[in-house]
Amino acid sequence: MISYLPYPVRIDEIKVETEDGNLKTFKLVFENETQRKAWKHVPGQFAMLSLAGQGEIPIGIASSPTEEGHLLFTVNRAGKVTTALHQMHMGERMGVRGPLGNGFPIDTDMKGKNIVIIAGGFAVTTLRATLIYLMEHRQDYGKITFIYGARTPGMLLYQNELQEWAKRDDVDLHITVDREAPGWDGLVGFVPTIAGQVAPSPENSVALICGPPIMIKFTMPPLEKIGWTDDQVYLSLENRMKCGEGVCCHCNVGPTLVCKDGPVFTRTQVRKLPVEY
Amino acid sequence: MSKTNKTSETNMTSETNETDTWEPKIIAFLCTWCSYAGADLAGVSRFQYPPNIRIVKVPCSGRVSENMILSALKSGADGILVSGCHPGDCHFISGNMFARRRSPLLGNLLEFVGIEPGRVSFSWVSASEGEQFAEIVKTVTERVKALGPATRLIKKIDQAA
Amino acid sequence: MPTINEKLTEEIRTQAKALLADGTVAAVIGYSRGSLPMTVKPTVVRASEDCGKLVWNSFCVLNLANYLPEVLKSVEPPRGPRDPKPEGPLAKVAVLATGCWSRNIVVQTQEHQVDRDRVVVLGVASRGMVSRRKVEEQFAGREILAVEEFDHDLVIKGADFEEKINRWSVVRDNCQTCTRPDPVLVDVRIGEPASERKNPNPFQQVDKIEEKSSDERWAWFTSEFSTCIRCYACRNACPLCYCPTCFVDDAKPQWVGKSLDAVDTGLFHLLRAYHCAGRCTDCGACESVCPMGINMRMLTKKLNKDVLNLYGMEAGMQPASPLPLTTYATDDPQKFIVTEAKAVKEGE
Amino acid sequence: MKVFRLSQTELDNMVQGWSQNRRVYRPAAGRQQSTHADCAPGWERVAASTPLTLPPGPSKTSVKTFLFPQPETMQTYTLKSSDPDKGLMKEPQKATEKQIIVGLRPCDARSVKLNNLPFQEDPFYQVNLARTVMVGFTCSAMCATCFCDQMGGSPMGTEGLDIAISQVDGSFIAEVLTPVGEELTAEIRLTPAEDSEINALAERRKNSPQADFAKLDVLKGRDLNTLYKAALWQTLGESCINCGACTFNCPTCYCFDVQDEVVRGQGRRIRYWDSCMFPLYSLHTTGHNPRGQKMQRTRNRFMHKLKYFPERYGLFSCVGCGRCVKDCPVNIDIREVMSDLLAVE
Repeated sequence: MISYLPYPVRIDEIKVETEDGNLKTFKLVFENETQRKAWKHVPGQFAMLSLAGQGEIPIGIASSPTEEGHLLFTVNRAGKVTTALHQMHMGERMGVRGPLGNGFPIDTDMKGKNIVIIAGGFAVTTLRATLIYLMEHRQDYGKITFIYGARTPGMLLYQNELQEWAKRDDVDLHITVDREAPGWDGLVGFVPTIAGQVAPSPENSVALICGPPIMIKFTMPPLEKIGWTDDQVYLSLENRMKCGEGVCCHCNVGPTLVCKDGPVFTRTQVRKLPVEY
Repeated sequence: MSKTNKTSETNMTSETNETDTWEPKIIAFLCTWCSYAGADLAGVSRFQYPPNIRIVKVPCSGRVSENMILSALKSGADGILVSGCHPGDCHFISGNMFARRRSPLLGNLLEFVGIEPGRVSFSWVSASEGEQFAEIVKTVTERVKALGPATRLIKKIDQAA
Repeated sequence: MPTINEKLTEEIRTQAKALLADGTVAAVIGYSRGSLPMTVKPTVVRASEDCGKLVWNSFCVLNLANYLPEVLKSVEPPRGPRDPKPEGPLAKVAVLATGCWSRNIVVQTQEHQVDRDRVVVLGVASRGMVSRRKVEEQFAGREILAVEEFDHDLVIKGADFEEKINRWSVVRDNCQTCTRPDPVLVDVRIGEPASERKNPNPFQQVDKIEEKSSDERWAWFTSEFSTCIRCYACRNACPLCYCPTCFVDDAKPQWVGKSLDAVDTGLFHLLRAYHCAGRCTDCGACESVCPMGINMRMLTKKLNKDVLNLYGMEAGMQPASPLPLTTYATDDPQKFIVTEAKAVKEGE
Repeated sequence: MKVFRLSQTELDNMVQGWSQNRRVYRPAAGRQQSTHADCAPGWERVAASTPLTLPPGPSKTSVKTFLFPQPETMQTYTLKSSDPDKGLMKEPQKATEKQIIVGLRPCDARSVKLNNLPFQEDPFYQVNLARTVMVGFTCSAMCATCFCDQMGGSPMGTEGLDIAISQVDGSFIAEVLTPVGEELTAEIRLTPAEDSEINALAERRKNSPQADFAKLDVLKGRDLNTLYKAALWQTLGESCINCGACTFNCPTCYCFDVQDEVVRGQGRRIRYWDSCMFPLYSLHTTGHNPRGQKMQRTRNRFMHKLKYFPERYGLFSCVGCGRCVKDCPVNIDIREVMSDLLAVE
């Protein structure tokens, strides 16, 4: 039986991620020990963040299952609930319901393959979870390529971690910003351009792409040119959601329910759907 | 300024009102240029007026929409007072004139569906009329007191259901 | 001998065909036959050969002005939200309009929702539209399978009955009290013009409620709106309701709750009616489309009465002057205004 | 299975007997003046001395209101700072009291089964389902707007009912179909029906319109994208005014929205009916709306009923009660939509 009751959690840490202050990462700890232990998720899944008096919002889980004891959510301030969430303080109570959705195929299709992760803007959250998971289980996967772009250096999420990952030699990291910026000596250019330059080999590989629709649209042609097929590419859809359990119908894209059948789909699956996302 | 004091806060949150200790809660939408300044002057000049009003500062009485008035009633206000500049004195030239035009339509409509006359009042108070502001608040408070606690159009939610 | 409505139907088809054929208009908004007795389908005809499906009868209760802004947009060349308006005149749309609908077009023009130059009004004098609900109530418990319409009678047919009833007796309340059946805008006249009807007191139903005590009025209000299912058919059928985001859909702040709470339902109807103040032409579409049979028109009618009595205005009758609530006079009534200490309300 | 014969008086007495110590609801007779606090529009609590006669066809509003109430409180909480439980979501006590619904038609009874497919794992629906007893009336004839037979039901069907009552020349035959139904009839002394009466009923059932899937099942095999791109949606969407009259009166429309309501520090999270006809239904916070046009929303409703739902659950999400046909302000007729869809090349 579904339970719509959120688990009570407390905000343990709030980190402002970007220079415009619109993105904050919330570290949530469970109030209840049994619930903490029972929580199991897969990178790519999402959860409903619940604020009493405000509502619930579906947000991708930014922490990897390997980071035990807490959950991370990076939230952009946009609507009613996220605005209220941004005004909350450390130690305050909120709720989490989940984990929901299918997540990336870390144990099936991705296992033993080279992984290419392409992220744009704040869609990087669940990919951060994935990357950390992959690094913790490094021997199970082949080469890892991580391409991540933001508008400006200040808009990059998880900057401390990016620096740490850059030091590792088992991850091929490409961080880019849209325009030249003072103090930035890394890559400059849009994600599709960088993806074209990096040109990851499609051989025994899987790509996970998350970002604004326009980025995904332009990232595909350079990949296709070097032989990537739709089956190898995983995308994460989003739609307005209410229940998150495949009941309320809000997130339907044709017969598919993003919350239950997704949010992760192969590009082949997405192509078959009507464009209602 | 008559901000919500301790007693009135408990009043706002208490579910039931004892009739003998009941004090009306009146939401006053005051225009920032005249009536709010008038209320300020009343305070500075120490004119006494009933502590039943809760002030919401608005840029102009013309800004006060029916949505605001009705959601105040829905949330349990016993009375509403909308106050702006005197006709002709509006900071935005004519905002209060539009407010005046709308006022009888909303007032009549509320009476038409059975809301007691006197729950919703409008007034003109200029920045120099501290005493008049105190008097108007007295009049409005007395009128709402005479009507008793509001029972209509108040949203209640059933916790048990 | 064809009935009046049959003749009008014929004329509508001919005129629509001519307008579409010579390219005067790109679309005609009218009605086609419904699938059930006493129903019609609002239809947009874009090709002259399709004009044969247009009909006119006593069951055209929905206000066609409701479709006008959208259809006007649909005949424009497609453009993005930031693209400039295309050069040159845009395609026109013809719309059938009776007295009240034409007044709605006037209001839409005043509110810049509709460009009058792009509208060809096919003006038809209304003989009063029949309330399907009134007929069904007369035949409660019996299923109506067909309704034949004559000039002054309706013949109601069921599996085992056939009865003739007077047409006017089942005409909608708003049509019965209407004084202006003839359109105020006519570009192409359909049928004969109608003269103004005499009605000493079009607000009789409102007066009846006003006479009640405050408690009785509250009882009336709560009971009348208790069966609302919040389907918003009244709002969506209204040509005045074109806000991109309605106040009920606002989340920040949420003015009105969305479930079937009596207070929320009441507030929705009060605010919806109030938003129509000075703009409502009493076309009765809201009431006609309500699946639950709520008489929400009483609220707008009351506002119409007040606007007329206080400001001497009727929606859509003064195309040149501003709408009642977008203007003011220096001597506007001060009924609810507390002017001084111990103030007594004016008029009490 | 027990079968009884009842006169009109016996039937009324039986129903009123139940109402002594249980909640019994029936379709409201005529236009309602008010609604009960525990009762949705279109239905009323059975009171003494109201004879049970039903007009032909389904009730004004559907039975879903008892299983999927509008609104349903999902959680309650307090926002008072003094309370240590501030912001803690609690599940409300679920009502377990039996409710008896008298006078629903076979189409509505079928809708309960259909809704149970998406709500299979839904705690609220399941609790309500478990406490609801359905005493249905079979239809002697089909209305002009009825098409239950095309959707896989039949006017004399008993699927989903606890007790099925059929009118047979002036008296009633009650078929007790479930243990719950037996429990209800056990407390009253009833006359068992004669074999001849049972046979006559069976004969009538045999001769009544039977579920016929053949025509519509063709739709299941059709390509989704072809149907999705059909030209008919444009015409349909143009006349649709995007109200929720069809969805709210539809027994098988089950979408819901979730909202928080707070009054003076006490809050609750409720779910209530939503309609895919409303622009807000699919609107993203960014302002992007995947179904921003009227036509897309109209299409979604019919595609959901006739294509998406069957793809997921194998059955059409429609019972053919005809309420949407009757209530649509602009006369959009799902039967016409279905035949137009079948004709799509």
